[in-house]
Amino acid sequence: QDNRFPGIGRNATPAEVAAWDIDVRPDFKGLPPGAGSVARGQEVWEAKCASCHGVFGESNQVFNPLIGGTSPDDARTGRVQRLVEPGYPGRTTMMKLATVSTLWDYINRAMPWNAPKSLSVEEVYAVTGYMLHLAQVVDDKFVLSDRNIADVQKRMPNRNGMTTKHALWPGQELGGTARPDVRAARCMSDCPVEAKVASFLPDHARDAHGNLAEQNRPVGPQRGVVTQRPVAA
Amino acid sequence: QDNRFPGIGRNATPAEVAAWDIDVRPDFKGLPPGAGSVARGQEVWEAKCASCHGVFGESNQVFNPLIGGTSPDDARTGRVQRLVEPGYPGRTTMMKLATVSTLWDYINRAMPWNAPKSLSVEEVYAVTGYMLHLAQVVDDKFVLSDRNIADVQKRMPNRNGMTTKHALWPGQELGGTARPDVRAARCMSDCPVEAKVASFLPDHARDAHGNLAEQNRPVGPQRGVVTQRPVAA
Amino acid sequence: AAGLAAAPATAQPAGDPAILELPEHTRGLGQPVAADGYGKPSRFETNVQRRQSPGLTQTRQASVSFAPLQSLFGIVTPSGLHFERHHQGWWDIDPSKHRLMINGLVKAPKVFTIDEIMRLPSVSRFRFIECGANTGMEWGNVAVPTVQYTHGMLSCSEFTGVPLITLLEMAGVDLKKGRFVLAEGADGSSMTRTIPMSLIRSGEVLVAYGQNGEMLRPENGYPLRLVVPGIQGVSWVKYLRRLEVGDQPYATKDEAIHYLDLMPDGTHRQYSGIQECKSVITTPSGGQMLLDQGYYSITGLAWSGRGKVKQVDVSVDGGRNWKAARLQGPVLDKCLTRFQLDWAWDGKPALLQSRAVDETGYVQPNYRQLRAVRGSRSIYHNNAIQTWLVEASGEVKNVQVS
Amino acid sequence: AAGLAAAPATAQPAGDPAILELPEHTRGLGQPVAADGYGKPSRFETNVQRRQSPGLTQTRQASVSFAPLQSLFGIVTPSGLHFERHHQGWWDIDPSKHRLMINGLVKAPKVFTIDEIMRLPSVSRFRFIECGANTGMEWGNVAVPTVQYTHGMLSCSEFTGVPLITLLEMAGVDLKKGRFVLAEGADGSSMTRTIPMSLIRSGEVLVAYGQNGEMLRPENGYPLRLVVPGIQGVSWVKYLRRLEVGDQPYATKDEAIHYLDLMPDGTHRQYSGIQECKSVITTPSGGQMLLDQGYYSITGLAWSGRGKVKQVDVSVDGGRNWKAARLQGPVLDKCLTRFQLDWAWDGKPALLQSRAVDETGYVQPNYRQLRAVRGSRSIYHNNAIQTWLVEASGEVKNVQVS
Ligand code: HEC
Ligand code: HEC
Ligand SMILES: [Ca+2]
Ligand SMILES: [Ca+2]
Ligand SMILES: [Ca+2]
Ligand SMILES: [Ca+2]
Ligand SMILES: [Ca+2]
Ligand SMILES: [Ca+2]
Ligand SMILES: [Co+2]
Ligand SMILES: [Co+2]
Repeated sequence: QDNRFPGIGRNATPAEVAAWDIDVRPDFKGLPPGAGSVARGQEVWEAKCASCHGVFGESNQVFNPLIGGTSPDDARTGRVQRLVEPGYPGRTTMMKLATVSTLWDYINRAMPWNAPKSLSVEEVYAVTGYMLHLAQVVDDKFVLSDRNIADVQKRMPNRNGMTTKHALWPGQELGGTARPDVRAARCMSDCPVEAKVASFLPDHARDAHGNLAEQNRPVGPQRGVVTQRPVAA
Repeated sequence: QDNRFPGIGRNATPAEVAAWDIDVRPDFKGLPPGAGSVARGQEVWEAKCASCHGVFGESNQVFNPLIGGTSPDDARTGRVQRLVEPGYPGRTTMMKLATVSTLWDYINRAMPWNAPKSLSVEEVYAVTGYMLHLAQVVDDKFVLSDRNIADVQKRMPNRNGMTTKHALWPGQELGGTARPDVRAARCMSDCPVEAKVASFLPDHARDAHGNLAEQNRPVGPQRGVVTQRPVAA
Repeated sequence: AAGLAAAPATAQPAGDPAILELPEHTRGLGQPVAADGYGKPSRFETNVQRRQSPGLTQTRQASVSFAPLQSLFGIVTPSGLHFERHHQGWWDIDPSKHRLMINGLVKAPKVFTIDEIMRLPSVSRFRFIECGANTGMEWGNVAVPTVQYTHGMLSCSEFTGVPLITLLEMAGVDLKKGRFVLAEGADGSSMTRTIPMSLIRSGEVLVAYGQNGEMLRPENGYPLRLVVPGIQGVSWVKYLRRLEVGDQPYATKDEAIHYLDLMPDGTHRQYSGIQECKSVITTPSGGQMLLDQGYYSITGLAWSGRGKVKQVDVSVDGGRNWKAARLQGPVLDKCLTRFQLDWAWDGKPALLQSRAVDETGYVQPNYRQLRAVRGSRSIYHNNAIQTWLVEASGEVKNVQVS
Repeated sequence: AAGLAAAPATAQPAGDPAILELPEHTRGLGQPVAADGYGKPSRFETNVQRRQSPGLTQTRQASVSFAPLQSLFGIVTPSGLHFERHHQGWWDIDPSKHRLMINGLVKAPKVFTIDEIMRLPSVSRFRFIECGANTGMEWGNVAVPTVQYTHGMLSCSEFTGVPLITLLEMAGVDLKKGRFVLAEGADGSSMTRTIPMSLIRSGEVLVAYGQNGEMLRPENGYPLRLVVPGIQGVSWVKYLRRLEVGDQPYATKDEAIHYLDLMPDGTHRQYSGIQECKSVITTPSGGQMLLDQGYYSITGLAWSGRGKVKQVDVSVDGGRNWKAARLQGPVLDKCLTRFQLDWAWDGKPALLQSRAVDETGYVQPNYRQLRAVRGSRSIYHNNAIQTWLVEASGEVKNVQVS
């Protein structure tokens, strides 16, 4: 500690750090000891999660589906095959997720959405395990615990699906590249473009965002386009 | 006119310019022909002005007194003597005013305060004349008009009281000075000051601006001082 | 080619009644001072609002509202119109009960009150903030009609706060091992993001409480948020309660499930924070109607997460030919920069585009160039050149060109 | 030397309940996006208001409200807190019915609609505006308790508009004879002021419609006001309706009866527009109470109507010894500049002062230097060094020193 600012700030107590330091890292630093069965997880899920996410985590009522799109083969390779197929609609949470710690950490800190931080440690283990079971990563007898979670990590369907080989992280910490991936030139005239309209909003969608006339100032160099007219007109 | 911006702006019509170009300059450019007597001015004053400014222009109910502090001798010299006396309390409009055009222009554009631009040209002449009469610049038989106003200007008590010999006008148009009048130095240590408190607010005025605790954010490096306490305290 | 008729300013023989008949406000007494101790915009400005994009999100608490860029001037975003992005709703937190904790690889974990943080030496900086998902709806094709929805997850403010490095130093940070910092919020989502120590050491990451001269707005993290210049908005953790110094990144939900860039080969780019150089024309823009032919000042905004904007070029023929636009000063680091180009509209269809170049020499790509590398499924970090079609009718539409 | 007790952050044995007991907002779901299409400050910010000074004026329509400088950060003044000065009340004018006329020494008098003015090429500039009467109550002695009242007729915004010279050129201005421009408002007072053509020709005088990214606020002249950088606020005519080019100054009411500087010899300086270099410490400042001894960041604002601020010095011993303060960038022309100095308060009485120097080399004077030339009856253009006394109790008071 430096002493430039005497009297500002104080040391945190161990209990204070414990109350707030809840993050769980990919190497499971921060994970509290404990365990929960898939069966218990199903109870938690159906009582506290299914109303929003669907009985099988398939609902997109309040959010993208959590489960689906992964296969036992993905769990073997650690790459979700469907991510390669451009035709596959949408991506579930389980398709993207590489680190099981993320799931535990996030459920523990933020779910249920309307009552975050209300789950016990056992409930978090249990419901995390249940989600892994829905995603065919563990079987229905599984009891997820701090001692076997590292093994589960080795079966995460997309565990090998991430890369930091890009130039969008500002430092060298992640072994990325310094040179941006997309490289355009500053052409000033007769540039090689067709300049033909290739995509536009269909006419019937003109009013999908409401009456644009009401979304522009009624004075100025232009007006908003009237996309809705009174029924009488 | 230049043609960089075709279609933007249009010529004003003569009637439009006449409707808005109401200013009257010290050389009386802009003054419409017309006249009004002191007697008529008294009627206007008492009907439309005295309620705010007092029967003799002496009131400071809504504003500084308009009349007072000038003498027939000032009208001769064109310098208001009382402005030199530091002990004289306050300055009336007539003490400061160098240009009679200003009075005509301002009454015409802005008075009565709650009904500006409601006076006829004759009423403006008349009430201006009446104010000049209250200030002993013209007698009670006077009829102010566009033809004699230049003579009145020659009797304005403070007509020689203005200077533009200063550095607070940015251009050279008014023959001012380029060098600022107040010249301090950037002394950094052992500077020649006493550094004794010479003026402060008396304790009984602490709450004259309300409870300062309520005029400062309730969080931050400091608080507002509690200058008012509930009667019970 | 006149579309909607503007209020005609043409003179009747004698002149315009708006001039000849003096309005009430020229003939009366107006309202008093301090009628509003905290004032608000004119009643004629009610169209200028932040808005949701219908159907974009399933809830309004895990959602976004877009800033009305089509109606803004200069570079400062009025705080009342700053875009919003919440994951578990926003709160108006009592600052006297809020605390900031520093822990992890430090000599002693620390707790600060807001009083204490506001007592430390502060800096104020104009910075843009852009959501990593801004323009995300347009990766594949045109999806929304106006610049509010295409680019409105973008705002710019003068932020005031304490450099995070100061607080870390006060706790005795281990700068050798500690190469990452976890920032955590106090809301229900307790948003967490991994912040690069390299940026923190540069001094530009702020623990901010001020925004445009006043405290942060509740929607923007009152009383504390992290300011991470050049990095996507999700890292600017709101309701900031804790900072942990660590030796590994944290793979939090919003860096392991979202804010991942899906590449054509099915891999996801993780920890992709920088908002690369980008620009957009805001006037004229989609959903507007030009009132007349003749002179227009094409204007818009440019920015780069890597530093200053160096140049902006504007094309009115869909990218075939370009002219250098004027940049409005001051041109500041990781801040919005406004550009302008004179244009005489001849009433024929036109395809308006802007292209920004930053001080690193990076050139904003068009959709072909961007998709050639990244495909069209990424959601995040779409910084492609935007095209607005001005039709002969004067109507302006959002389009993408080949 | 602690005065008011701050909310204690001291740990009970286990710790602070604000940490140990998770607050509601950490355990619940917050409010939705776009709950306010145009947002407002936190409910904990209600003390931050513009205010009248009791007894200063006889009416509230010919009056002033002061900006709460003691609570502001950085250089931008939130538009809702911009100081007000009205002579006949303020109005919220329908912009579609507002017109701007140019007449006088021009080839053809012109009329513009707001649509047309907004179509012309615009510039945006950060500028301070200060009333010529700011600090006027303090010419003779201390009169008011806080910086809100001593210096609060001061604000700073990013203004957007058309350079007036452009409009004059469109009308075919006679720049040889036309050395003065009369600016006239559309309110009841139809405020008129003579504007120097030299400033207009420099391009910096704007016919502005934008302020901090949105339209001007009604209290500040919506839909049009003149921006006359460096010159006292009364010249920034609001509700601007007309500009007349002339060959003589106009001696309007507010340049022939008010905004005159009374000198000791009884003459009045007329047409004294420039706001000379000035500064003030805003934190800590009068009416505040320091909570504790120890480190403070002394901070305040400096500005000059003649250009950029070059240096600011701070004294804690009433002007005997000075230290150079840090200037917060960007340092802009005729714009507020924030300065800071580290200070460890030892609990003894201290006299805090700031002194600014501008790029012309002009040094802000102390009261003795100022009064030696101008006496103490001027009302206007008081740019003397301000002193705040920190008492041993922690209470800060407005004082003047010998
Ligand atoms: C009241 C509705 C609701 C309930 C109940 C609820 N969730 Fe959620 N859940 C959401 C919403 C909304 C989100 C998206 C939050 C965001 O955008 O950050 C979400 C996100 C998630 C995610 C992250 C998904 C992703 O792709 O980001 C997981 C995992 C999750 N919920 C699990 C659970 C579990 C387990 C429970 C029960 C213990 C639960 N949820 C209860 C609404 C709910
Ligand atoms: C309803 C109250 C009211 C009425 C009626 C009224 N005035 Fe005034 N007058 C004021 C106020 C208030 C001011 C100060 C305005 C300002 O601050 O710009 C003023 C200012 C003036 C001034 C300028 C004084 C100065 O020193 O600036 C003159 C001259 C004047 N009034 C003359 C008149 C005349 C002549 C009439 C009647 C035809 C009139 N007034 C009617 C309230 C009134
Ligand atoms: Ca302390
Ligand atoms: Ca941790
Ligand atoms: Ca439809
Ligand atoms: Ca036209
Ligand atoms: Ca005239
Ligand atoms: Ca009292
Ligand atoms: Co986002
Ligand atoms: Co003023």
